[in-house]
Amino acid sequence: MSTEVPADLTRAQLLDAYRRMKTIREFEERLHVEIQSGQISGFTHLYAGQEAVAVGLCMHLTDADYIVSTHRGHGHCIAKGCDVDGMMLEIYGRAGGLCKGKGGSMHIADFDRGMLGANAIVGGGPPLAVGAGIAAKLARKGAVTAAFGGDGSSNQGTVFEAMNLAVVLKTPTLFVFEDNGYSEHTGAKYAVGSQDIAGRARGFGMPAVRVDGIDFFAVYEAMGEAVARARRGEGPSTIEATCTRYFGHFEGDPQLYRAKDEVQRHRETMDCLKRFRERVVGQDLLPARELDSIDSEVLGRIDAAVKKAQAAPPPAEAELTTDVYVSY
Amino acid sequence: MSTEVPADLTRAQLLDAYRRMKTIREFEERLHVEIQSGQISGFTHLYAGQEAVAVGLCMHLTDADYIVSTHRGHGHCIAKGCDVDGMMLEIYGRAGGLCKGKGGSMHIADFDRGMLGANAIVGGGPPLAVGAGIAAKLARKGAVTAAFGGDGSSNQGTVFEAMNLAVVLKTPTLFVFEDNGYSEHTGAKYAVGSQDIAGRARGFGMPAVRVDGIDFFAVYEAMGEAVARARRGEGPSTIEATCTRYFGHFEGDPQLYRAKDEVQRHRETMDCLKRFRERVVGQDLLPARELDSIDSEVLGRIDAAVKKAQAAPPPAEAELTTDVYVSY
Amino acid sequence: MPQKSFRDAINEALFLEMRRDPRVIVLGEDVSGGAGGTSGQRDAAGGIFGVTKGLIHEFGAERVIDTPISESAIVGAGAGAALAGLRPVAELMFADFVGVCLDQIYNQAAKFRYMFGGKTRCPLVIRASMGAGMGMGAQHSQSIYALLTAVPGLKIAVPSTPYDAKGLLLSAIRDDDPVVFFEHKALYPRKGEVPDGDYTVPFGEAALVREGEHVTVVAIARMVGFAEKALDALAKEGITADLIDPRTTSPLDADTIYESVEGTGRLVIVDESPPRCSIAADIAGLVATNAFHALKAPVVQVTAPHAPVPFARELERAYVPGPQRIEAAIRQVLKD
Amino acid sequence: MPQKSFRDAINEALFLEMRRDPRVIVLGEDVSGGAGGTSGQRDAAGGIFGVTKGLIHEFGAERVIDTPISESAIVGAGAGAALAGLRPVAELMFADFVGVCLDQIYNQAAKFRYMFGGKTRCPLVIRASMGAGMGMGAQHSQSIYALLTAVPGLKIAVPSTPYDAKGLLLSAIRDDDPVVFFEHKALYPRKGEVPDGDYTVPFGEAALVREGEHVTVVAIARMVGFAEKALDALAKEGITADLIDPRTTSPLDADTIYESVEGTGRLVIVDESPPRCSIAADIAGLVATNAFHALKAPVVQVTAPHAPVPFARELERAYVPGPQRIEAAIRQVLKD
Ligand SMILES: Cc1ncc(C[n+]2csc(CCOP(=O)(O)OP(=O)(O)O)c2C)c(N)n1
Ligand SMILES: Cc1ncc(C[n+]2csc(CCOP(=O)(O)OP(=O)(O)O)c2C)c(N)n1
Ligand SMILES: [Mg+2]
Ligand SMILES: [Mg+2]
Repeated sequence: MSTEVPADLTRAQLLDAYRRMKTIREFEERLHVEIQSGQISGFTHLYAGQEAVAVGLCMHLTDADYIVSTHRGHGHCIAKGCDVDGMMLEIYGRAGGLCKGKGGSMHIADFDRGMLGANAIVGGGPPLAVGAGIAAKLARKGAVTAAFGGDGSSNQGTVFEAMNLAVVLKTPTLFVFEDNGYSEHTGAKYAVGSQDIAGRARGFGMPAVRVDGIDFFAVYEAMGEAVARARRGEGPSTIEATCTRYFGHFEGDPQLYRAKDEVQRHRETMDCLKRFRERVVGQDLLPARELDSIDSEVLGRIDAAVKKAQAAPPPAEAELTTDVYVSY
Repeated sequence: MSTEVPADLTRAQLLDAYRRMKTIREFEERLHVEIQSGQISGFTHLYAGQEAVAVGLCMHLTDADYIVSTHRGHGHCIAKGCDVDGMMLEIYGRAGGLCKGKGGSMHIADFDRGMLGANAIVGGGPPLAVGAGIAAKLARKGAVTAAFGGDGSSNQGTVFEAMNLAVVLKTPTLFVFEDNGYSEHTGAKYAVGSQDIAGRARGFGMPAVRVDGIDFFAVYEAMGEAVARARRGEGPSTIEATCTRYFGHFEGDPQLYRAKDEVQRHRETMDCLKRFRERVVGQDLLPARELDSIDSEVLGRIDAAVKKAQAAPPPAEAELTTDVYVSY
Repeated sequence: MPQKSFRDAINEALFLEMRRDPRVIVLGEDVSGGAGGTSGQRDAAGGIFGVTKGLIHEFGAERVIDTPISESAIVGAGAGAALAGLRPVAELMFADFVGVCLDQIYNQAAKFRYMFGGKTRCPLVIRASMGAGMGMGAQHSQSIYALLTAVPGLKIAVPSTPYDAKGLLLSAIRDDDPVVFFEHKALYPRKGEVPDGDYTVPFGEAALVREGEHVTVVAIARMVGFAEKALDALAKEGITADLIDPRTTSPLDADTIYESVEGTGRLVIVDESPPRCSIAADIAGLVATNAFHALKAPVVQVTAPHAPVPFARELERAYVPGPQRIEAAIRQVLKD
Repeated sequence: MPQKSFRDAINEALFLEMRRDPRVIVLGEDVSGGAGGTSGQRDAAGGIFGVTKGLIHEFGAERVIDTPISESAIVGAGAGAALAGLRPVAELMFADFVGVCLDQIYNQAAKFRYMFGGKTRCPLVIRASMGAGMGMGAQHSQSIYALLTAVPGLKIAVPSTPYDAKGLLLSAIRDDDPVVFFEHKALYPRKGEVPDGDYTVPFGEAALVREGEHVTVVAIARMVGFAEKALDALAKEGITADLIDPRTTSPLDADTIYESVEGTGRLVIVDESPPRCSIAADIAGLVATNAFHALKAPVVQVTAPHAPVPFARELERAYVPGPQRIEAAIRQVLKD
């Protein structure tokens, strides 16, 4: 995959990409700490380590494009432009959350941003993305839709049905598989028959590539081709991006299935943010201090979001029975 | 594919194979006529035209091996050795049917023959075949299991889940896809994304071949390899067999989706029974009159089965609420 | 008023609404048929029961979408398209197939609005044929509306007449919430008066099919006609009943049932599905909770047995609650 | 008698039966865990709630089978293995996931024996965690036992104590019919007396948890403990009740409920699921039909609202029927 920085990326875009990735990282690192407080209930699946995948795609998208996400959705939300305060409030289950505190970490959505929702059912999202693709096709405005999923989701039948339907209907849909090597406590080496998710996609008749998910620029290029293809009306594509999750499957996971040093090694030698920084600074595209100032800006933004969430009131009890239906 | 007759087929086996194929053909041709009488209710999906696939597999199997079938199951049943009288009684919904008349054409099963049941849910069978494969593996007697399905079933998510699980667990399972070009009124050219079902199977990490399903000997060889592989404990395989169904999707289907002469052309030039006959007579393996006498023997057998079914009483009304549970 | 079949009434509703609203699409297996076939003829099926016949000729393959055999993708795509601004009508060839797509119905479409804090709507209609009586066996004959009535976020229609079928489907497509619309196979050929133009039948309003004194009979879908037969027989003896067709089980117009029971004091519920956790049980429970003091006798539930649907004609006939069983139930409740 | 947690009681039942019967296998996602991992350690999970912990060390990977995320294949493989002579225990990590595998449960396993004319048996057990209270949100917190209780051919267990959990699971695995065994997540840590050895609790026999005079309270799973709390509070005022835990909803021991209502004349049903077509409705309907004359007051159903399970702690607490609501319901039914 390319070690060159794609020429079409402007300075502003590079800063934007870094800011999004850094925001995701800081958001998750901070949640990992805050969760100890016991104020956040339920399952929280952190995205740290996989930032380049979400941002590498979403840099090509606008609010008119749709994504559907997974149980590990914080990164997808931030990459697609969801409000960080609203997300934090939602994860804390507070009034003012993006979903009024009724959804939680696994059900964050923001329809103004074309974020059609995180999904706590593995394989739940891809069929929805094909449907949004049908709508996009009819609207003829060149919008595209993308479904995120993990290596484990590539074993869920609904995902294959969605891939085949997208091919049959030629919907402008991207199937993005983030292969972080594990589904919960089980390795992809065991659970993914062929260990070749892109190959599965080709079996349904769509182009599919495998990219190094920690290389933002490689991801950006692969996504760019697939998005362009979809916008041209040439149908769906699959991108399999290999990456690593830095934390447990969910917070509290002792990770007995992992070699002790696995994550540490990745953090040191294969971190997508470090790589990005080395590349852009090394190639004199951005001065380090600009990235540093983004770092501190982001730190402040996340800190403010946490404080705001912790101070916020719970939803009003009346909310228990609202929003079940539109009409009553 | 081979035009040679596999050497390992004895004279007796050739006669047996022909008898099974002819029995299926006659069974279905006769049902096609009898159905006009209105005595048979519900959906009847006839297997005529695809005989070489079921028999090409089942010639390798014993009662200790398992198959799961589909809505188009009569041929699979006969090939696996189910009693023709019992089948006919079941299709007529009469007492004494293989399932007491409670199942019908789409739910024929015969556990003494290792026939685990026809299935009216497309994609319902393959997961069951993997499970039977788990049992066969634990029993260590070298039994194998096979799941039949059509081209249309290759779009149902449950089928892919089963294929992947079979690979992961290395179960002795065959996935047999009978590609007759249609799922109900829709062509495989439209509905099967890649138009390469074997390719899909490879995407899950198992060997897969495509064979000419009207050539009994080609099917027999391909199935033989897959069965041997499974018996050796080397895991699942997929066989995609192209073929043609001679009647509508179900009886009563006007077949508006088909070119007028499509079936007639196949019957004349690509009939699996004719091919078989030409081959074995042409190569002096069997004299034509032996096949002729099988023809008339089969004719009598089916005629007797129909008469028996028509004369049989319905199930006793008490059967309505029996067999819901084993224990009460 | 023109006489039309249940099938044609539904077909007409689809034509009218697809003309009126370009956001309406239809998708499912063989909803047109013939795609990828050798005759080149589209609309080769028009749905295997002919309900979507002709749509593709007027609205084209972009709005009348034939799909592979992939119910999870069909319903999920419908739900996703609804989130993205369309008003899809997805077809499940047989309601029994919810088994392979329930998640997209009950965890996805039904819950979006609530999970997402009221920030979206999912105007999806799922049409599904249901019911026994055609010898289609255990996996193609079920009446599973109770299973989905139980799901918060879904609305459920179970029409019994061509008039209601058309009016309820038009309401369903215009409704901003997900609706599952059940069509009893045995009713497709049934004819009734159906106006040509646009009209709607509201959800949550039961039809008082007949008014009477001695007993309240609640019947669903095909059972409404059977209940009428039973009441015709009893009329000769001067026995009359309020016959209530809820038309939608969610929302359920319980008030109309309560009011009737206040008057009659006796209740018979006729439901084609097996008894456990059924609509019959649901209504009996609601009345025992909310109209108890009006009851003069035990509620009688007339349902299928706790068994799958058998294939043999004679057994299937015994399985489905018929006029005789309904008549006997009414006589019994009057004795108590 | 030794005190054990609900979780350990189930784990013990699995150990005992796998030792006793070589045909018993366990399959599901992460039932062992660690397969394909970089630490090389198996049993890394033992089920995400730790219920299958340790099994793989004694019984090996051939009988303790980790699977991909493929619920239809998990349940279907379990059903197929059962047809082929094994007695599989398949795990659904969360009961909510029936959405992606219902067909294999309700059209396949449940119907085999009937469709095939009694020629086979399908001794499959499906274990599934259920229930709200952990902030797991709308798709991981449902109590859907009613949905499966409705299905002829299935048996349904909903244990409320460690003792019953062990005894019912041993019965379930030895049962020749398919069983869905629900485990309320909130009960896993709950401790109670559990004998070490082999014993069974029969299906279709309710537990009379408490005996009293004034009212009959029927509660399911976690609700049993909440009902006890409510009754403790009322006891101070001399209000006593029969507290009935059905333990299995299919078969349901309705007779024990009828007999109790004959004595008390008043019935309160406590069910964690939403009200429509629920077990609460089912039991209320059965009593209104079969024990009507014993009732002195309207049946009271205490259930969750007709809404998905909300995430926020405060909302979820309000969603689940608690001791206070149960107490209020009992006071109400005594007033009527
Ligand atoms: C249908 C379904 N089955 C199982 C689960 C439980 N579950 C939640 S996340 C997960 C693992 C998903 O693995 P993968 O797709 O690789 O995503 P990752 O967690 O690695 O991001 C599982 C099994 C679920 N939520 N939905
Ligand atoms: C889950 C499910 N969806 C749809 C159907 C309705 N149906 C029955 S057979 C059939 C076509 C199957 O096509 P194929 O798999 O090619 O088998 P063939 O009929 O050609 O033998 C369909 C759509 C069904 N029975 N089950
Ligand atoms: Mg993963
Ligand atoms: Mg076919």
